[in-house]
Amino acid sequence: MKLESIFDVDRRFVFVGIFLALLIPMLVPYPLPCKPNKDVENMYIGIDDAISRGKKIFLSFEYDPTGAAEQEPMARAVMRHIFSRGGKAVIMCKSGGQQGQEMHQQLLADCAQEYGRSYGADYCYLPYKPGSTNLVINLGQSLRSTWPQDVGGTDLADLEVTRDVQRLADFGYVMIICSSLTTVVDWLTYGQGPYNLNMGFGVLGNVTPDVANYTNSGQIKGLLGGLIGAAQYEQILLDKGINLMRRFSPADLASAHMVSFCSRLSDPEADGLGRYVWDALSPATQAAVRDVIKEGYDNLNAAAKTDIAAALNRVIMRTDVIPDAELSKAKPGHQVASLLDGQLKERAPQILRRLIVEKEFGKALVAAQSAGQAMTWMTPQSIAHVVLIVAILFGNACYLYDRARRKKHSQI
Amino acid sequence: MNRHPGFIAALSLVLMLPAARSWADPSAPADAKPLPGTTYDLSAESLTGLGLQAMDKPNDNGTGIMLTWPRQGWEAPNALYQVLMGDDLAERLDALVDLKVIDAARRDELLGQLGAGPGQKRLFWVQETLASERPKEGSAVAPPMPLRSDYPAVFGFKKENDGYHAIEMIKFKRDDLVLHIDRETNDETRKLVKEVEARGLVNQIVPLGEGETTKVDLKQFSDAPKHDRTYYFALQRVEAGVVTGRSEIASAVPKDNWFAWHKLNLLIAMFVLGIIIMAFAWIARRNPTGLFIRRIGGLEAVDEALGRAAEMGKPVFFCHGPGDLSAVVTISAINLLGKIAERVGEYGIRMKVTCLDYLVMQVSQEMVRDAYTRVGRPDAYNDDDVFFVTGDTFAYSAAVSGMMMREKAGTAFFFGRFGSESLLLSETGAVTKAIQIAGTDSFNQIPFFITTCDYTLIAEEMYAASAYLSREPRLVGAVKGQDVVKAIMMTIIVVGAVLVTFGFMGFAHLFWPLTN
Amino acid sequence: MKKNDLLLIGGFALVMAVINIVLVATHRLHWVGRFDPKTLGTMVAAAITIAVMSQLYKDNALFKLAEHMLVGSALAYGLMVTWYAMWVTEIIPALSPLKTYGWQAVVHPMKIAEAANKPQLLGVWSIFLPAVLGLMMYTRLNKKYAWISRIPFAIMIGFGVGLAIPNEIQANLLKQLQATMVDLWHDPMTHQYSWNVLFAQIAFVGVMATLVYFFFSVEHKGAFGAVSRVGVWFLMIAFGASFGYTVQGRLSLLLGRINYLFHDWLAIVR
Amino acid sequence: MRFFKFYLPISLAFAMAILGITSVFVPHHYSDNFQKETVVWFRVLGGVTMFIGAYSLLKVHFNRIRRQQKGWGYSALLYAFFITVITCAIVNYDTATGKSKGPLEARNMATKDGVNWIFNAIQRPASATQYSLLGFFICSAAYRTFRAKTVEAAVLLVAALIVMLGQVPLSATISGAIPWMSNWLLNWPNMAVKRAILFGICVGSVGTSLRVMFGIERSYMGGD
Repeated sequence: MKLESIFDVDRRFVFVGIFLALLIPMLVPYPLPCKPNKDVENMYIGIDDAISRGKKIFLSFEYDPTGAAEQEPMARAVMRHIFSRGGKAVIMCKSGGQQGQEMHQQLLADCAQEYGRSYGADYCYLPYKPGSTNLVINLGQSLRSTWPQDVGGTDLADLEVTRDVQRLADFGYVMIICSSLTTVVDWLTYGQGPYNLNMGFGVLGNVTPDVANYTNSGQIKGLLGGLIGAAQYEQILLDKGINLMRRFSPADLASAHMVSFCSRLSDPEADGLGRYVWDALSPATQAAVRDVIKEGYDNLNAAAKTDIAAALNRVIMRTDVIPDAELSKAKPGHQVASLLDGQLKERAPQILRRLIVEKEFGKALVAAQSAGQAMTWMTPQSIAHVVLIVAILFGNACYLYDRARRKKHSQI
Repeated sequence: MNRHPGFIAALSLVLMLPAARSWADPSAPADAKPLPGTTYDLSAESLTGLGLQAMDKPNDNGTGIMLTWPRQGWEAPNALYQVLMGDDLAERLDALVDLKVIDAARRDELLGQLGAGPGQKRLFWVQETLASERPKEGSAVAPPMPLRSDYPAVFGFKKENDGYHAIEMIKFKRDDLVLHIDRETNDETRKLVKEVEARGLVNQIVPLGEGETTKVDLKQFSDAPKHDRTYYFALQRVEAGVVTGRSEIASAVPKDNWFAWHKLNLLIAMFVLGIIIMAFAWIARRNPTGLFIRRIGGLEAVDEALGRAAEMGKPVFFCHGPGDLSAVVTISAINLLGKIAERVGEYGIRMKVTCLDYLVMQVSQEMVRDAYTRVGRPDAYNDDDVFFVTGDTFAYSAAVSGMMMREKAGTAFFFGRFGSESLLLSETGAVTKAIQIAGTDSFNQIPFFITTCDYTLIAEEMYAASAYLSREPRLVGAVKGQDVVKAIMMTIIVVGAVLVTFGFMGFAHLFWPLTN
Repeated sequence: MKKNDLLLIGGFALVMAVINIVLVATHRLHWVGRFDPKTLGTMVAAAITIAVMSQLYKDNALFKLAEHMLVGSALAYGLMVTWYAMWVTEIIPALSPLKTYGWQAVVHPMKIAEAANKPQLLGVWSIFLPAVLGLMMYTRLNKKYAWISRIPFAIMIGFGVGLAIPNEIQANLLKQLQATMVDLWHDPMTHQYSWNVLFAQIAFVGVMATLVYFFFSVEHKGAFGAVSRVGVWFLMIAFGASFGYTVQGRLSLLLGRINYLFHDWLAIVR
Repeated sequence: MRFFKFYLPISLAFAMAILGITSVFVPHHYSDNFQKETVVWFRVLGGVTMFIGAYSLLKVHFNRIRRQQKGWGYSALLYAFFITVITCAIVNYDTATGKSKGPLEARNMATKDGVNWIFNAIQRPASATQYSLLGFFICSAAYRTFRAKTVEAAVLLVAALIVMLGQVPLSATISGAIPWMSNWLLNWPNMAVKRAILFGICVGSVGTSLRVMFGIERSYMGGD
């Protein structure tokens, strides 16, 4: 009997095994600490340094939905870093990102939202443009002639964030999230080389070995290679205490969310309208709100209360910032509006505004929970890797044993 | 070893303490800007001889000028060089400096000055800040400024290049005075336009926009030097906001060049390579004896693999990767396809060729048809067997792996340039227990082919493959020529590395590419 | 066979419908208004994801369904992108001088192109000439006249090859020569022998040995064979490293899909 | 006829190759303009020939439907999706203005019409899932076929295991040496091989390019 034949199983069992090895740890999120390597640290330092010198950051998002699982966490970590430090960023989209523009803008809006940053003043998005090498060359010469307008059609000269930047060399750090070696080489040859820029890359795991000689030669200053790179970046952010939302535990945030909502409901200003808002909620949320009312805000400890107060402040502060254009986009709002009778219609904007605050706060809550998405994902990764390594080692042991036995057999 | 930036910077710190203090002082402006009202005084006393030289940038298309001047040992870390530029008489540079400090608040004032200004012609200026970065606290190294050694394509590898600054003027900011004026209706403005045009003070006159009133505007343009036109330059050094040096005026004419001399080594290398490879091909055709080509594992197995497919009556799959006809590996793959199709025709099996690029498909169709005809089986050819699947790689791999599963491929060939679809295809093939032979120069995908396929042609083996299969003297000769080229290269590398180790850079410099 | 396929597809659709109704009912998915294309999109996308994954079990009707949907829409999408990116934004506007200037645009193309501020140097001829070449390509579809298509092919490939020869030598030969001819005894930073120098020496040996492996006209025997064997080892190390890195990348993508199913759709994973 | 079928293409290829080489070495703005113009040409050529590939695929499936071959229903489905997307693309509806612009006006890529819905609901998840299946396949391949059958295979195996382990945060907890080793493999031996392969590829592709230029390699003409 050959020992190795136990490995001759149907490959579907292998598939199921991998699937479970990845899924189970995901159900029980347990982020493992990651030790950042030098390339990731270099990127952090590069960006941090640029921000502290008052320089702006230039980013190029060149990922689309297929590679998003690896590259979106990178983009998120870097954007959080920039926004939390009060940095300003210009983001563009090129060749590989054509199909991902929606995702990019969503991500930027989410991150800006988390840290209360606004479009135009703190960041802007330059939509997809065809061309690869030429685009890099043009950017080196002039940003505005390459992209006269941003995604919303505003002149770059009228945007606060782009007002005093002319070309690539005016930025303190340039980060490219892309998926092919050719793109990396293009950026290095026509962007980094001529202007001696601080340039970092976020690349897919399988491209990382290919760019090794560029980090070696110092052309690349900072590299996030695959999901682990993103995880390590998140680790640095965590270590530096930048991720403010992390200070709240998810439970705290949930209570803050609910308490703020209940206070709205019990608010005499909201009085009769509260009912309509209440009706617009899902039963699960209603139940949770009732719980908070019953359990009471007072059961929380002092530290949590301070945090909640701070969080509430942030929410309240943001109430007035929401532009009216946003109001029409809120879906639950439509429902409420349709429920309102004529007499109340004039007050509808206020309610809607509040609803958006709730929604946005909810989003921030979700964001806080997925703050370390890459780190959380590294746990299933680790487990799958270890399982695979053990399987390979065991399989080889069986194979070698079989071979030795066969040899012995044939000698006899 | 005449470059000690640390020492120079330390010395400069000591010598320039007053200036140095200003950047350590947080109240001082970070970037030194020329003081308003500074005029460029061209009297002889003010020239401290910065030694500015201007020249046409060699080896370009006539839109570049090089400026170079000697480096001073005592440059403070916050030294800033400004280049003034004009395309007219150099004497007028003084007026330029006046213009450049105009800010938005003075726009209206400017209109009043229009009539009173000096009668000069169109002029513009540029300001190039070379060392705008403030060094970190405590660092003794002066910030990097472009040196001649940064432009080996222009100045070569001479040692003294480190002693000169150099910048390339290919694009420069230009500030134009734009006069917005209603030139059609108003008699008075028409008169003004005439006068302004005659004096040539304003660079541009544009008709008024909606709701605009007559005004003078300062607009920034970026511009490239135009060929065969004289440009004048002057240079001033500003340290901590104070002008500490000025140069004489230099001029240059950008010229179109007919040969890029910095690519001479490339041209020679190209000729040497080409002559060796073609000579060997030629000799081999004349004298096709004694041509040896080493065994290439994967290709030995082609016959065996096809034989087994024939035995089992299963179809053969040939997959082109997503590479197009411009990729050399695709051309090699098409050649291999021709050779394989011949044997497929002999065995009388069915071969499916799946393509991701329609031009590749067309060529493959003819290749297969000709191969079948050559072995006397033109009837075996069916246009639908060599087909384009889709241009999307994942749709392609889904479709092809589906086909391989359904039709139980007996043998699969993966030749060409591959991306991530390599594993999807070859793993599917491994499950159908097909004999698989792969060949690609896509470095990333080779490990997957090695683990899942029976044989893999690694990178260059792929190029040699068609020579190996056909044994055509010309091809085999070319392979031999390529080996000779590699041997020469290895010799150059060893000699070069040894010389570099002992400190002789000259030999290595012969082979350095001078541009990106 | 056919019936089984239909049953499978119908059953799958039914199961998906039930799951989705449950999800909406339990407020894990939010259905807004009478018709919510976005939520419907999430549901369909989840179904497609499962259908494509079902090929892991075996080739089946569901996978074929998803595959043909993908191929059909990807083909049309590709055509659409090329149309709007090429024809609408480049080719048709470049022909606009024909409308404004009539025959003048054909007779004096360069003058008109300059006046109309078009990026094409030859004016409308910049479109006509390649369009004629492109139409010649279509002769491939007819066996008798297929030879005509050799002309555009020759032009395209000839020019590509001409550009490739010097650029390849520049980028892959001279550049790499420069990078390989390094000081093999002194560290560039400290000017002393160091660990990095040892590594650089190892890399140097690796380059040489790998190059030896790619000699085709010499038999790999004796000392030559031994060196080429070292080359193979280096190759294998590099491929191993590449493999290891890719495992990580691919698993991340898989995690992305699992996250889609269990977070975005089923809302089980938080 | 032989002139048109054989000598003309070959001499055109040679002439174009010479022009291509010249344009690299001549920096004059004439050669600059020539390069710019050829870029336009090849783009237009791509635009004009875009239907050839679609024609080929649609023909295969059309034949399948006409002959009612096995699985022709799927081909019909392919046609259905193709026609739906093409129709939506031709209608070119713009949600921002609420108008159909027709195929001759630029398309607003953010518009939410049928194309966009099919792209997001079908094309995107299907291709992303197809990509992600690589995760399964790579593991299965590693599990079943990764054996140290020869010394070379053993070297590959050990390198892959070290790098795989070095890629997860767990390894740093076991020993700092593992990530270091994985980085070392990446930065030195991997780099050396990269370089050597690039040399080889360069010489090989220059050889092939020369053969094409001088008409020895004529596979692009589809054989004689």
